[in-house]
Amino acid sequence: MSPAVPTHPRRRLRRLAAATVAALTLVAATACSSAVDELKNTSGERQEGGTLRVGALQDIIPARIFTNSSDGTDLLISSVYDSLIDYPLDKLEPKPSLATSWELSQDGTQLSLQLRDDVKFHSGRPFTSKDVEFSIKTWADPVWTVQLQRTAAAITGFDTSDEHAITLTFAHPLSNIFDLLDMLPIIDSESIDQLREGKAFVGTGPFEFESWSPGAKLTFQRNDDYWRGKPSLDGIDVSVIPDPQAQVSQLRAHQLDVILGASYRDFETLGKDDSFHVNKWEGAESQVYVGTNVTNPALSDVRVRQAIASALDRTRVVDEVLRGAGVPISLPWPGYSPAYDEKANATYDYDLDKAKALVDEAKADGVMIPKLPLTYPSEAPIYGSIAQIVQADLAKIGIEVELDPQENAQVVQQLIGAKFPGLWILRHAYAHYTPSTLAVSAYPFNADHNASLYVNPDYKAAAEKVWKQKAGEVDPADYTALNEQLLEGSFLLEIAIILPQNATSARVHDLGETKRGEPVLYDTYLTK
Amino acid sequence: MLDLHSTEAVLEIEHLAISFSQPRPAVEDVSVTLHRGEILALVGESGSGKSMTARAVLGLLPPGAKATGSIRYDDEEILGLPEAELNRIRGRRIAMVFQEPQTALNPVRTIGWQLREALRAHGTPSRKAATERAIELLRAVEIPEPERRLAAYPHQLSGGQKQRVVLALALANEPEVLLADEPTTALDVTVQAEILRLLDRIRERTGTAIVLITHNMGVVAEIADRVVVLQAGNVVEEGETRALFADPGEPYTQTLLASVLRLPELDEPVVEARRAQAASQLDHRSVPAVEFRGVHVRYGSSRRGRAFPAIADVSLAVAPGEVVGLVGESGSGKTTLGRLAAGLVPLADGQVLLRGEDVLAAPRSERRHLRRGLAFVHQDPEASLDPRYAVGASIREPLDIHRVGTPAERDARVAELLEAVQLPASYADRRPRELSGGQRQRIALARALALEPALLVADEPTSALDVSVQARVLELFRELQERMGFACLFISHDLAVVHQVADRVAVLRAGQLVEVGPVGSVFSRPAADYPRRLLDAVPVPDPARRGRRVKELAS
Amino acid sequence: MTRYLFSRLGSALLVTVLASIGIFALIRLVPGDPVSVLAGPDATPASRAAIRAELGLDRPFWSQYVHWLGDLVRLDLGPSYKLGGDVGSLIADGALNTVVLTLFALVLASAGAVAASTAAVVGDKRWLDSLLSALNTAAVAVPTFATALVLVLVFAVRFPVLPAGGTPPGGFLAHPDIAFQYLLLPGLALALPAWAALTRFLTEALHTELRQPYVTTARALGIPRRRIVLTQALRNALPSSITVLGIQFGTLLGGAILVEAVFAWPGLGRLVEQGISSRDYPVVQVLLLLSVVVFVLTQLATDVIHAWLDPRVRLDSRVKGASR
Amino acid sequence: MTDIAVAEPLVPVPVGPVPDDPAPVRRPGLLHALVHGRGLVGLVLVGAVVLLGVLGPLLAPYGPTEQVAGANLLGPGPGHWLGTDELNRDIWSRTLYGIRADLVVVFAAVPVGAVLGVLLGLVTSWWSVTDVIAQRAFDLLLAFPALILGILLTAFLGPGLLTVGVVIVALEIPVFGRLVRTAVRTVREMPFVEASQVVGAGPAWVLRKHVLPNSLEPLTVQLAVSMSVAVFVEGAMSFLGLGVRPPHPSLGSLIKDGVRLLHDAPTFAVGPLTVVVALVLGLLLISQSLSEARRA
Repeated sequence: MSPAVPTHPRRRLRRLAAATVAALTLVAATACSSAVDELKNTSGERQEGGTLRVGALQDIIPARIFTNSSDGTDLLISSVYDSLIDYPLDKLEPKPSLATSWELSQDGTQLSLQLRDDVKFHSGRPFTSKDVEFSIKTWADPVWTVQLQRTAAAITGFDTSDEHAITLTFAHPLSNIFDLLDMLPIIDSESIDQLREGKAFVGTGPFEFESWSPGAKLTFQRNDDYWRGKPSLDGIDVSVIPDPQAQVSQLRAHQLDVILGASYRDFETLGKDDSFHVNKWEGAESQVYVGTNVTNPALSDVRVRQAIASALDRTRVVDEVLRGAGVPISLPWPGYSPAYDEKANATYDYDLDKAKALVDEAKADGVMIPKLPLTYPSEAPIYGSIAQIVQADLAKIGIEVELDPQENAQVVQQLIGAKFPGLWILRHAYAHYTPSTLAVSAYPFNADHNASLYVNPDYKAAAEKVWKQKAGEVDPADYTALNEQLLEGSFLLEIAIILPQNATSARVHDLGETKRGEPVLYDTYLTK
Repeated sequence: MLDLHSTEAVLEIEHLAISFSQPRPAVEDVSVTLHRGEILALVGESGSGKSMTARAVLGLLPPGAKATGSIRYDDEEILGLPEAELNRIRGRRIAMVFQEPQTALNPVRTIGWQLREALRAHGTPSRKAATERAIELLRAVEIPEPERRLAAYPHQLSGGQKQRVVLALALANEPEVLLADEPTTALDVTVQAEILRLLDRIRERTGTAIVLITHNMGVVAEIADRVVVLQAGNVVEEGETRALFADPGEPYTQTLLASVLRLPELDEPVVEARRAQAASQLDHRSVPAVEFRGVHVRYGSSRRGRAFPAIADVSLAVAPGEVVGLVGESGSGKTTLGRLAAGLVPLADGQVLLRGEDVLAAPRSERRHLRRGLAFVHQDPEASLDPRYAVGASIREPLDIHRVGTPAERDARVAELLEAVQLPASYADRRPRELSGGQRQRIALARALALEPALLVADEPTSALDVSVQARVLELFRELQERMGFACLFISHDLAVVHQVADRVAVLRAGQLVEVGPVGSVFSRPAADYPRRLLDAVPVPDPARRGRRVKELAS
Repeated sequence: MTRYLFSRLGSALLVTVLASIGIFALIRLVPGDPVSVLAGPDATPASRAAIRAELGLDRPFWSQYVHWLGDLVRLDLGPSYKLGGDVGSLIADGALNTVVLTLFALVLASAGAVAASTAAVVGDKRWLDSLLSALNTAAVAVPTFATALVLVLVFAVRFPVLPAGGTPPGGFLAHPDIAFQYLLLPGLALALPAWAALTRFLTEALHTELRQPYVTTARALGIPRRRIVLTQALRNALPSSITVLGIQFGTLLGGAILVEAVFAWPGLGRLVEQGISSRDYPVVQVLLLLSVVVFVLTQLATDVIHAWLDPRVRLDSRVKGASR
Repeated sequence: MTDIAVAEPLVPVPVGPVPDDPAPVRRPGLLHALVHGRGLVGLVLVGAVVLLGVLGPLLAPYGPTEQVAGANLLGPGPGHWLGTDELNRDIWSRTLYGIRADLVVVFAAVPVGAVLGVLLGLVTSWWSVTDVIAQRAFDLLLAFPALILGILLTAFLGPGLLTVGVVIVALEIPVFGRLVRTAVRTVREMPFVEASQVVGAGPAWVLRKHVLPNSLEPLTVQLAVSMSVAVFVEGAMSFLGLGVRPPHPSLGSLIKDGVRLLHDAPTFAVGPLTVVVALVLGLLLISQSLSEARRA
């Protein structure tokens, strides 16, 4: 009634609406600092410093930090820690790192190493021979479940009287001692408890650990006092992104500079795009294989196993699944391995006729081949694809296969307990190191007790023989013997070597890789 | 009083027709003129189009309805005005009051808010001014402590008070015309009387013309100046109230008036006509069909000590073949007592004897047998039959439950029962929704009688029906009762209905038995005060007696 | 009201306790030994025994359960077996991300639903109804992961205007505008089905309210339709909508698993998936219990809000409470 | 009463005029809603998908797992209408067979869950003690978001179509249990139930004769909704790798594969996604039209 009254409800509503619109506009306006307007074109000019944004598939697990169990861990180890020696990617020749020189005793049971005297931990404490002893003993402790634990435990004596030199004594000659020293990071004894809790990772490496939010993020900053000279990057931000698809999207959206875990096909596609680089790292290989339980009545006949080996279309797997980032193999060894034998490696080339003949022969002898279960981890798509190719291949030679995808946890449990009912598909590693490392450490190969339940005194003898020889002086004939045993037994049917890959945007340069399969960011720089 | 209204027309409805997509139009041809300051009654049964006519005035027809003709307010055509124009008239010039005060108010807003909102709709008074006016309005509709009531929510008020608030809302912007659509139908008689008096006083005070839409001839006789009788969308007859009641011209009006049940005059000599003879034949010494012995019923969880008594210490017996009417206002416990007899509510204390046997003390199998002698007819014809079954199946159900006879025999019995309730046997295949309310109530009755019960509990069986239908159903009931001789607890709020069918009547109030006695004597010379007040409040369908009653009520 | 609250709280607590026993037992029945997973393929029996003892898995079931309860009460959840870090902080971080995302989606969905349904009801236009109904059905009929992927492809890869995923680098509070951009796509993908459900329900509820006699009363008083919808019908439709909102909150949490996967959003969904597949008992137990607690609390909250919004419940019980 | 002037026939009335007011019109049934407007569109969509699934083996040019040599990730073309996948299989054929997998889940698991839920709900909700227990149990089941339940159950059963089915059954039991409980609560208060209880009907009679028939309509609506949810659950579980076992296709696993290869073969996901949307849309439209018809 009186026009002076201000609170007409409709007007009040309008005012509220107007305020909301204004607020939203404000948000939009302040959003000029867009989350994605990173540089989309590179000028090619080198940029000083800068933070590298990395996408990793899996997070670190502090209690399992020495097990190569995730790409996040790999990045942490190579960035924060140094090892005593380094293998170059393509050879098994130790190169100096924290150790400047070394000498192996005649009988191969003693190793003396000279250590650098200008190295400090991130905590400021100088690096000494005691730290080497501590690191090796840590690895020998079963709690850390290090895969080379047996090798580390075989080191029985430590002479640390000189701060900058150490002499190690072995229980027996260790042909793979340098493998151990390449893999073993030198850790700080004072902060071991914090390491276990994930609160501190103290090493001597090019980057210092800064923070970790589990399941999400890891950050590192540059170590200005690094003994090789300070790295070019200011720091590293690692985002944990378990979905490969999402990693690629974020790389394409310029939210990430480096991705470690895209799918093979994505790497292939990215490789064709000039805005990205895709790296295939030869020298840090792993192997995908078909395992057989030799106690399964059908698989106990070696002819059936050999038939399966001949029926595997390895080239197709490499071409269509691995998109060329692999090599078809019959034996695990890569080309530079001392055990590599080109002719033996071609033993089981794709030959359906031969395979069919073998199966028919076995069947004629009364071997019943029922539907065989083929177990594989359901999480990674590569296993599923390979399994389906294997299934199709085996169908052609009259072996029916039932796919049995299981969770990784259960697959691993069956691997350990040797409980696979028939066939399985998994990966193994270590063939790119000294062959004995594979033969005595890798679970599927362990001559004493393996997942295939394959027991053969000849095989066992051949494996032991290559292990207990002096490093670097193993008789090549012994490797030939081992290869013969592997091919003859055919309990583990190799499919292909897999090359690790990663992709970067075009502004990332000089990304490296260790033989352990870890990205090396020391030399890496960005361009504008 | 009559000089208050002039012959000047304030609202003129001419040749109004309203149609839906249905074949039959809701309103066919209605012309009504309302004069300033008069109370005009629009009378008719359901489907007569009386409510639609009123709604059409304010443009409140349901979606899909088309109205043609003319509605003029103050010589301005208002039919078909756009919504915004109508909003200027609604509430300000013409206001409307609806039947259900329970739902006519917004349950989540306070009374004060709703009154202020009504005031705001026509001008924007300050909150303070609006509050003052709201208090004034509440005072005008005679609500005590209006200042405190502003903060109350509708559910905190009684039904009568709610209807007063609805009236206050309608009167907020001083309209010249008030359309009151069955404003008292949902209320107890005593409250109804108060609201009617209030309407009359408002008219006297403000000169507002009132259109009273009702089916209740008693209400019409009580306050209307003129009456318009509608049937099936047409005006049947129109006239001054007294003249129309005294000498209805059209057969329909005659039927309507004849269907109205009348109560005897208070303090007149007791006329125990047919009832008395029937009652004398009853054998009161035999075992009663049902007997309540000091029964108590409590609602709410007694475990947590929050129970309130619905029935307190009631003792009552119904002889075989006797019809006992249970009357009382809402909350009196009459329905609860009926449900108790039917075993539908738990007994807190006391005993219920069916044919002399304590139901609850009886063993399970015996209880089932006792139940066979029981039947229940519900108030709501909509819900009393399972919509999924043909009515024949519903009638058969009691026979099926007790596996009486062969299926063929049961079907024969269904036909027999349909015949008994005067419906063709072919109706057995119909679904409840294909029947009218009265037909459904007949079916419910047939089902109740399927097992030839010794006791029928009828809970307001006719309250949802139109007067003429009600009359026919009551007649049927009476007939069946006489023929089959079942005892009956007949629950009703309508004293005239009870007077019509019952031998004895029990008056309940707040869970307690106030008076029991033969219908004739209780209705003519009630011993207690409460039945007298109840009877007083019933509007008498006779305008000639209006003056006397108003005087009585005023005293 | 207080009495009502207490009785609801009691049953909520009972459900939670029963659920905790059920979950604890269930998790131990899941095939696959966490020790094997942790120790890896090359572990010796000695190292496996060491891990088993370290994790307390060598103790009997009830002892483990009681220990766990004690830890829960002290909010000291111990270290995670596999994922690393303290279970408490692991879940707290994940929960923060999930809750922010879910709440954002909830706000988007409910604000959008209120806007859309009131617009449709007030406008009362056929074309608007049809448009909304079509949008609505589309939002329900396209799977969440498909919407999410399309959003990424369009707004992050093809036209890179919004982030493709991940959480804002500096946290949610450092730069609210950046955080908003990060939240927009996953929030939208998550909100769409909930928006559709809420809009449908609210529109229906508003239409139902508009058929109520009190609306006729208001219309007969000359109050405009828009004002009736906004001040009366909406207010009456709210309590039941709150219940639907509560149900939608649960659905959102479920959908968050998918959306988190697509948008690389480090939340609880990812934790659940990883936790179960790696047999990380401590994490999974708490997560499952958490989802029960969230569900129970949501129900409790909706009941309480429902009661509080409805004066018939609110005042009635207060009167009863006072009379005692 | 004798003075009532209205003539009312006292003998059985022949067909035609009956006592009291005019007979109301018959309400169009639920079936009517299905063959008109929205319901018809829904029925056609669902029908088309079902037809494709049923006729799948006849229409598919290749086997569902047949690997066509050299046909690696081809785009849509005359030989392969929807292209081929990364294992050289014809996507059109796989989609047809994938529909069958989903149909099994939708038309077997949902009804099983519905029947179990309805029975449990019916039996438990009559007595307050069992009612409380059942409702708490339903609460508990509902407390887990569908996917968490799926992940958990997969941990026990391993991935596979059966697991998806079990998850859907587990999801639907509480949904239908609660729905029926509401129906029981409402219907048992109805006057017609009271009327039969008064004459001696027991719980079994009332549940069977009144509650169940009267809750069929809301159950039908819920069934359609649940079926659409089931399609989603299958899709989401397959998306997370918990669905059908390879090499067998389901719509969800096809979408998952397609989504993985979205950059290389953007058309891959289109076919299966269209089918899923059509199926869900169809079911939703059916449920909408049914519930509208119910309310009318």
